[in-house]
Amino acid sequence: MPFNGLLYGVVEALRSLYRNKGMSIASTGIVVITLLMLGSFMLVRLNINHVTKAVKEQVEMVVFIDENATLEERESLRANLVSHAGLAEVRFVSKEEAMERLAEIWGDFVAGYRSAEDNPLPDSYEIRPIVAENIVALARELERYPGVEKVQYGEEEFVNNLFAVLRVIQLISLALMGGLAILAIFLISHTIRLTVFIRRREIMIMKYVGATNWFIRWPFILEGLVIGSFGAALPLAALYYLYDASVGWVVSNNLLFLNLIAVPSVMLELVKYLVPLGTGLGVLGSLLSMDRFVRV
Amino acid sequence: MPFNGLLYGVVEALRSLYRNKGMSIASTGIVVITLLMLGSFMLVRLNINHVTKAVKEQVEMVVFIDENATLEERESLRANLVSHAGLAEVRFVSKEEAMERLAEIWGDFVAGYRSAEDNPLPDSYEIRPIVAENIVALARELERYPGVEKVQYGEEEFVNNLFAVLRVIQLISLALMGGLAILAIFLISHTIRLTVFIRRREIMIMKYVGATNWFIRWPFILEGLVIGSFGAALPLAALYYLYDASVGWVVSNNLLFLNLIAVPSVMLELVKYLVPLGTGLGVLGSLLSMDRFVRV
Amino acid sequence: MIEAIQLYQRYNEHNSFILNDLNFVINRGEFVFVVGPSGAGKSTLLKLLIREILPTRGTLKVFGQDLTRMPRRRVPYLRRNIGMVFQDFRLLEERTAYDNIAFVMQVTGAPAGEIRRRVPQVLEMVGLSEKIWDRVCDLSGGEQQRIGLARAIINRPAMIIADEPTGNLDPVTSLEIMNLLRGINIRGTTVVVATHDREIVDRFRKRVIYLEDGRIAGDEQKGVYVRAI
Amino acid sequence: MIEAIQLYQRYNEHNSFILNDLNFVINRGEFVFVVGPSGAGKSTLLKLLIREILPTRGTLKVFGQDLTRMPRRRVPYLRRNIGMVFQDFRLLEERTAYDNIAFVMQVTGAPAGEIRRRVPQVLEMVGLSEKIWDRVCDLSGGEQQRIGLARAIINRPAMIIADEPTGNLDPVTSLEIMNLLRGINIRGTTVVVATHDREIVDRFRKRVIYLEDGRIAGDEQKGVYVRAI
Ligand SMILES: Nc1ncnc2c1ncn2[C@@H]1O[C@H](COP(=O)(O)OP(=O)(O)OP(=O)(O)O)[C@@H](O)[C@H]1O
Ligand SMILES: Nc1ncnc2c1ncn2[C@@H]1O[C@H](COP(=O)(O)OP(=O)(O)OP(=O)(O)O)[C@@H](O)[C@H]1O
Ligand SMILES: [Mg+2]
Ligand SMILES: [Mg+2]
Repeated sequence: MPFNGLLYGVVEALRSLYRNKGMSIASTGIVVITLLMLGSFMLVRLNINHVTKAVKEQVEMVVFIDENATLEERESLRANLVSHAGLAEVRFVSKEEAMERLAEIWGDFVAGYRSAEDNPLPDSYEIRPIVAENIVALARELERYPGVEKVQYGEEEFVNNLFAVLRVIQLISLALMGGLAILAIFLISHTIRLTVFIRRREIMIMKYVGATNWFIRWPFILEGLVIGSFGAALPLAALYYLYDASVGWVVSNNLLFLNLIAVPSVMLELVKYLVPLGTGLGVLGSLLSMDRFVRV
Repeated sequence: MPFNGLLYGVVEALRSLYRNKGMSIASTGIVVITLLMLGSFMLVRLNINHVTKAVKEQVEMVVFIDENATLEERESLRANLVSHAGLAEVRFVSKEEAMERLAEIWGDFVAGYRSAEDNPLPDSYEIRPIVAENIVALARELERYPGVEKVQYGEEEFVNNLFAVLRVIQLISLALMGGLAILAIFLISHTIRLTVFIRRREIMIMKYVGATNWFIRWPFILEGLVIGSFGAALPLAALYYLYDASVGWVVSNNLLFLNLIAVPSVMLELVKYLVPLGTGLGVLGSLLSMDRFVRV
Repeated sequence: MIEAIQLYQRYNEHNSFILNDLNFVINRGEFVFVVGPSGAGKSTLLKLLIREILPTRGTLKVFGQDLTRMPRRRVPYLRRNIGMVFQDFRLLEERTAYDNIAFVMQVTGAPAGEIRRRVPQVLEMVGLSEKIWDRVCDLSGGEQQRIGLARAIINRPAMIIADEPTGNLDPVTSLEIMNLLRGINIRGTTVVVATHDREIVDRFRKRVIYLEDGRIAGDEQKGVYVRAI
Repeated sequence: MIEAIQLYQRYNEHNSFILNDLNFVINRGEFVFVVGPSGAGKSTLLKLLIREILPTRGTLKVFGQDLTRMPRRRVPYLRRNIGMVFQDFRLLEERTAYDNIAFVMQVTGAPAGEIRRRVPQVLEMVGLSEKIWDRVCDLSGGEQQRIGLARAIINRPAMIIADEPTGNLDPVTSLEIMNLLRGINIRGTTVVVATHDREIVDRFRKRVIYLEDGRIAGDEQKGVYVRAI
């Protein structure tokens, strides 16, 4: 297409957006709302993933050492644990430290049992597996080590339930997210399709007086691009301010345990998905839905 | 309108739906997808509310009784707690029962301390407030009762955090839900508006040959009704099967702690919102967007 | 039947008047041609008669009712008493010839049997019996124009207004169509026709209103296309 | 310029042929009227010439190219060499007269200055200088028809095809418009006009192709509207 055609397309696209103000605003509005929903949902989902990972990292177990274990047994146990490929963290907790903690919970009620001679608690290792879901198998394995009295990891049922819940939450949020993404694709392309349909007469007349397909498509593509870009930029800006404010609120209320992902990395993720979705669909939608009318 | 007109409207609506198959399917599709999203989100949100309530119901505190409390003090404490308006549940836990529980957690390590004489644990009441958020104030109040050694309610920080998290989750889900609802309203009415816009010529011609406004509107209203009804019925059916299957899955996997709401009461809630939203918007959308073209 | 008193019309403030101080009366049962060069204001005048537009100034009475004072909800009933053939046809393009014509009977709540009987009758009158189930967009220009005429006459309205009803017809068909209108006129229906068809006007020798530049330049009984000066 | 050999056309399998075994040649620089009753197939024939539709059977050559074999992407270039006036106008209703005419120059990549110079020129030629910034939907029927003609001639195409170009025009304007086409024809452009305007055909005495029921019923040099039997 010669330069004249390109320029004509730009002018024509802008004029057409202005001429069909109502439609342009409505289309952009649909894209904005759709991507806003999708984006805020992505924010939530990213943070759910983040929290899930954090929760899994906190899954620990305790290896209690047999009171009668020999020094060699203790030493080989320590070496085994430290070099174990499946463990992310290994920490020794002496019987004294354990009693301290008990006292912290039960207070003075166990005060009488704090001296070393009376202390009924064993020495132990607190360990954290790399893959939280492996905890049951790991416990079985470690229990068979010499010098190990018992391996405890919270209630087995509780741990399993926790994983199940996390799986369900992830599944649901993934499903909703996938649904929203499909909705977004469907809506944006359908909106553009209707827009083109309303102008089918115009398109056909252009063909009848000798316009090439690309000459007709080009302004529509630009229009789709403008609608898609605005439709992606506005929700991104809105989400940026919203999320930034949320993080600020969390920090100022000392709710740091909520553990939100930092603003820049989240926004990067959003930009990566929303911009191509908005502009890509705008352009592709125009192209595909035009084909029918351009074939005359 | 005479009977003939009513009948004409029904026939005309059905024929028009058939004639504009593509458009009818697309419009219904948009309504279906929108309501499907909204509905599944309502399902999730209803269950989040349900779980939140359940979690709050599990917020408890323990009132430890002073070892040296007199019988009268113990009696008046019991009476006070039982008749307290802010408490939902009051249960006495003897020092023996407390020791049993400790043994359950710490196993044999506390075995030596189980005899009544050695038991260092106090008698206590486990109580549950009606409004979980009142727990801190309640604790302050109960601490001042005679015969009370101490009131404990998990870590204050933890409880506060828990409430904060629940508040945040509810807030987010409410926001997403409200957003989706607005999206639904916007989309459905906009879709109908475009549908009417495409047929504006038809509407105006009808006016020029002497049709009254209601004669023209009536088939559109019926069309909106059909689109809206299908658009509500399909997602309801889909959600019914989906949710029923989820509940079945939860039951068969013994994940009863997930505590899903029973199928009928959830569906009732969905029907209450989705059907009016679908049909109402279909009809209202038709009416409002037609006004412009009917005024000739 | 129709009475215009100091009738002015312009489409917007900045333009000059399209119709300028029109005064005329058309009585029940008359047959009137409205002629004049392209852009003279013929269509604008006819549009005023069915209240498609409202006059800017002046009085326009149709069937004794002042259109400028007619409430909006009465307009459909006015239009049902006027059969109008539009210059740009205004047919439902995607619908069949049958649907287009049946529609104006459905509007008045005519019984289904009556509709099924009448529609083929009027299609026969305009010579399009064969095209009854064709979609309007599949018809030739002249065929579409005749569908428009069939639609205008089916309800036996008290007045027929035709804007350029033979513009897309050959002379033979034109004459047939105009004879059809004359026949309807003889049975008492008022007929107003805007036309450029010199042959027809000269042959019919009916009343002719000459519009020029929005003014009435002449109004002759038994007139011909070119105004006697 | 145009060569039709055993040309057949029908719109669908069930119907009879709309065009039936047409054979004719139109040479460069000719001026040809196509006449015939409403529904004879005139518009169908003209639509074939710009490849709006493809013939069912037979060969149709325009500018020496066989339209039945022309790849789809060549069609726009064919149409740029033909200025077509459509029976139903096919204007962009919501756009100005200027936009409608400028568009066909933009299509060919004409420089902006050239466009700004030419558009008022052709509007002047069809007598619509004043309406240059009016939207097409605000123009009278005859004015729209003349916009269509202006659009057809602006690119100085090798051939002009006009379907009923004077159907909405008064006799005086009709003659002006036809004289304009004759002037263009004299400078070498081939002109094909489908018309019902007996006055014009009889006055011009050009070649006339008579279509009746889809067949060529006559083809006369210096013909008149009614075929000599
Ligand atoms: N909606 C409108 N807005 C502005 N101007 C208009 C509008 N409709 C018509 N006009 C102008 O009013 C004038 C008269 O138009 P009208 O359609 O009445 O002419 P006409 O006599 O019917 O002509 P024709 O024989 O070509 O149909 C024309 O110059 C036209 O441009
Ligand atoms: N798309 C179509 N599908 C089916 N039939 C059609 C189609 N277009 C035209 N016809 C039929 O073909 C016949 C010829 O149509 P055409 O438009 O060529 O006539 P015409 O000679 O131009 O008539 P007019 O003078 O009324 O414009 C008509 O009977 C018409 O009904
Ligand atoms: Mg007119
Ligand atoms: Mg034709």
